[in-house]
Amino acid sequence: MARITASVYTSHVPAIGAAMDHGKDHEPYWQKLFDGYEFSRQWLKDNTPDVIFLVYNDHANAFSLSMIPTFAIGTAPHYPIADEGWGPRPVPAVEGDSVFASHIAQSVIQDDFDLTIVNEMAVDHGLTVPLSLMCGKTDAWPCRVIPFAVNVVQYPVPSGRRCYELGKAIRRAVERYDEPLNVQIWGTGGMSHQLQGPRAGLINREWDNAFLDRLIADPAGQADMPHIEYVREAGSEGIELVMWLIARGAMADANGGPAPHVAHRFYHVPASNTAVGHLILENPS
Amino acid sequence: MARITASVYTSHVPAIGAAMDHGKDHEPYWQKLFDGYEFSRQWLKDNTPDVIFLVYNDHANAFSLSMIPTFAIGTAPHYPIADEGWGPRPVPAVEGDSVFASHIAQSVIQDDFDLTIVNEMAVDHGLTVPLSLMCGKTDAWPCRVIPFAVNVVQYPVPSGRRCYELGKAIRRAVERYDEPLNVQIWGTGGMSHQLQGPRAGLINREWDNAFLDRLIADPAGQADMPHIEYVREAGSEGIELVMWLIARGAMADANGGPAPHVAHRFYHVPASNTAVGHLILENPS
Amino acid sequence: MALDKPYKDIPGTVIFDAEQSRMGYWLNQFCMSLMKAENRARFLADERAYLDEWEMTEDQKQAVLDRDLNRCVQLGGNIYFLAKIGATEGKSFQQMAGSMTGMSEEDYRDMMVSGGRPIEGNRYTHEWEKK
Amino acid sequence: MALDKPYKDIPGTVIFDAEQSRMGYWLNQFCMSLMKAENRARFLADERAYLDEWEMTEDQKQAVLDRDLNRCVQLGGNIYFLAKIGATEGKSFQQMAGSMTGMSEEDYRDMMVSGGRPIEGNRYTHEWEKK
Ligand SMILES: [Fe+3]
Ligand SMILES: [Fe+3]
Repeated sequence: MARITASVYTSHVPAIGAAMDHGKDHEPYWQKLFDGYEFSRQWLKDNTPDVIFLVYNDHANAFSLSMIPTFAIGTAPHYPIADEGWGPRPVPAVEGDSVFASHIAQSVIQDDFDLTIVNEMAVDHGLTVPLSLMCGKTDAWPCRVIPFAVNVVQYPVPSGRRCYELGKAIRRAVERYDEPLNVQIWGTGGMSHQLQGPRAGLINREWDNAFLDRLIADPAGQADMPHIEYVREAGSEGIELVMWLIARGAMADANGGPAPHVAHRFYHVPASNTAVGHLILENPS
Repeated sequence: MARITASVYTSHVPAIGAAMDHGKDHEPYWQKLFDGYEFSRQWLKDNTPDVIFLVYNDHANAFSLSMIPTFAIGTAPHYPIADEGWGPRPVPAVEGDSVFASHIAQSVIQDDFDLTIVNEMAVDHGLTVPLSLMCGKTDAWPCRVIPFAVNVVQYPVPSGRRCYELGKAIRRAVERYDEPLNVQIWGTGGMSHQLQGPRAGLINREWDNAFLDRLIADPAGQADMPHIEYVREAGSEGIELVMWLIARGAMADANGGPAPHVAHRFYHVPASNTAVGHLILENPS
Repeated sequence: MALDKPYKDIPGTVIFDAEQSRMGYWLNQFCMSLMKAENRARFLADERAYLDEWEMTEDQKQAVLDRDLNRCVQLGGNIYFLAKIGATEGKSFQQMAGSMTGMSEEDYRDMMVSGGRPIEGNRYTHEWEKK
Repeated sequence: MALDKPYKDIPGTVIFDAEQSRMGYWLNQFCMSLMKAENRARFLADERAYLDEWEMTEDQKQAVLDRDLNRCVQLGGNIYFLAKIGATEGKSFQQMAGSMTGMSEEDYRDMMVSGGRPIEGNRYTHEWEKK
C-alpha cells in the first residue's frame, strides 16, 4: 500500500521565486533565507518520494471570482506554470499523477469532503515556490505532484478543524491505495503577513513560533483555533496557515500512531512582506 | 427571519421542455404528464415564494470535465440559458439573489460543507424544466432562484446521507437570515431512468413509489440507502434522486419540527426515457 | 485495499467513474465543443477533419464516425456529453438511448409507452449471462 | 440573527468576504484580464479606454487610475487581483503593500528588515482610534 512518510511545511512568498529566477539568491538579503533550506534540499535528495501531495492556495491565477472552490484536487497528467502578471516563472511544468489523484478524490469524497475535481489548471507561486525552495534550480522536479488548492482568498475559508479532518481523510485514502508509493504531504503558505491596507507589513514572531510549537505537539488543539485569531494575530494573509493543518492531519499521530520526528525547523523574517516558517516532520517508519 | 415554507420535487427530462417549447404539450402523449402538474401550477400561483433554492444537476453544460464541483452554489445576479446542442431553450433568463445566496454559502461552508461558489454559469434543462413544469409558459419566472448544482455525472457523487445533512445546514442558514423571506427548496432529477447502454429504458415503478413513500415518511432512513441500490434498481441516471434528499433535509421534521403536509403527489411513465415523479410538501406554519 | 466498485456488477451499464473519465477525457471535451453553433456546423461539414483536431484515439474517432454510442461509452464517453453529437443532428435523447439497445426506434418507443424495460432479470450481470 | 463578522474589528484591514467580493466583482475580473500580455499592453497604452470596457463604477476606475490601492480595497478589490495592476508596471508585492501604509518605499522596507510591523497596538480598531 501507499504510505505518507513525511510532511513538509513552508511559506511561499512570490519574491522568493523572483529572487531565484533572477539569480539574487546569494545576495545577503536572501542568503539568510536560503541558508535555512540547505538542510531541506539535501533531505529531499535523500528522501525523494514518488509523489508529493501539495496543499497550497491559488492567488487569483487559476481561479478568478467566476468560480471559487473550497477544496480543489488536481487529477490532470500535467500542469502549466501560471502567468501571474510578470510572465510565467522559468521553472519546469509540473507532472501530476492522474490515477493516484483520482483514487484520493474518490476516497475523500466518499468520506464526506465535497471536493472539486480539476483537470485543467495553471499552477502559481503558491505551488512552485515551495518546490523551488526544496529543490533549488532544476530542469525537472524530482517526482510527481498532486496539487490540492484551498480557498483562502474569499471568506469564508474552511475552518482549521475541517482542514485537520481532511488531512486524516487523505491519509486513509493513501493507505487504501494498492501501489507501494512513498508519499509526502506538504502544507504551504503563511506565516504571519498582511499585504493590504494601512496595517500591511504586520509580523508576529512570537505568535508564529507558538503556532510551530503547537503544530508539532498539539495539532488537534491548534485545529480548534478560530479564523479571527489567525487574521488578528498573524495578518489578513496569515490565514493561509490553516492549510498546514491538512498536512499535519495526515501524519501518523493524528490517526492513532506515534508522534513524528522533527527533522528540521527554521524561522526567518522577512522575505519581502512575510515571515517565513519551515518544518519537516517525519513519520517513524 | 427567512423561512422554508415548502419543498417541491420533480423530474426534469429535457423532452418535457422541448414539448412545451414546440407547443406539443396538448398532444395525448404529453397531456397525461402535464395533467399531473395542473394542481401544482395553481399551487405555485397561490404560494409564490420570494426565492426558490433550486437543487439540480448540470448535464455537461455549465461544467465540462475540466472542473467538476461536488456542490456548487450560484451567487450571481442572473443566469443565462444554456445551449445544450439544440440551441438555448426559449425561456426567460433566471434572476438570482446574490446577497441571500452568499449568506447561505457562508453559513453552509462554516457548517463544514465544502461548496464551490459560482458567479458565471449558464443553466440547463435540469433547472429550467422544473421551472417550466411548475410555472407553464411565461415571460418571466415568478421569483428569484438560487441555483444549487450537485455533481451526479462523474462518480463518486455525494452520498444520500451527505445530501440530507446538507439540507439541514441549508435550513439553518435560511433561518439565520434577517430578511423575512418566504423560501421554497426544490429537489429535482430522477426518477428511474437509464439513458445509456443495452439496459437503457429501465423503469422501476415499484421502487420509485417506495422511494416516494419513504421520502415522505422516513427520509433519514432513505438517506442511508447506498448509491449502488439507486443505480441497480432505478438505472444509471436514477442516481439523480439523491438530490431530493437535500430538499427533504431542509424540511421542519428533519430538524426536530412537525411532519410536512403532502399537498400533491404524482407519478407517470414515461416522459421520453424517464419515469416522472412529483411531490409537494408543505411545512406546517 | 483498493476502493470498491460494486457497480461493475450491473448488466448493460457503464458507470462513469474517474477511470472512464480519464479514458474519455478528450472524447468528452470534443463533445462539449459542439455546444457552439459554429462548431456544430464545422463538424457536420467535415467530421473527420474536425475530429482530428482533438487528442482522441483512433478507436474513439471511429466510434463517433460510426455513431456507435455503446462503443463511445466503453471508450470513456459519458452520455450527457455524447448527447451533443445527437443534438448536432437533431436527434432526441430517446433516439440516442434507443440506439444503444439493439431495438428499432419504434420498438423502443413502444417499450417505453408500455412502462419501460422491467427491472426483473436486469439487476446483475449473471442474469444476462444466462440468456 | 445574521452571521457574525468579528473581523470588522481589526484596524487597517479589510477582509475579502462575499460582500466585498460582490462590490468588487468587475474590478477584480478586470485585474484578472491583466494576466495576458496583450491585455497588459492594451491597458498601458490607454488605461481609461481599457477600463471603460468593464462594468466598473466610476469610483473604481478612478481608484485604479490613481493607483490608490487602499481605495481599491475599500471598493471591493482583493490584493491578489490588484497585484496584477502592479505586475503590469513591474512593481513588486512589497512596493504595492508598502504603498498602502503611508510610508515611503524605503521606510517600509526598513521596517520589514527590522522585523516588520509589531502586533502590539494593532489588534483592535479601538487601539487605532486612540492615536
Ligand atoms: Fe500566499
Ligand atoms: Fe437529468
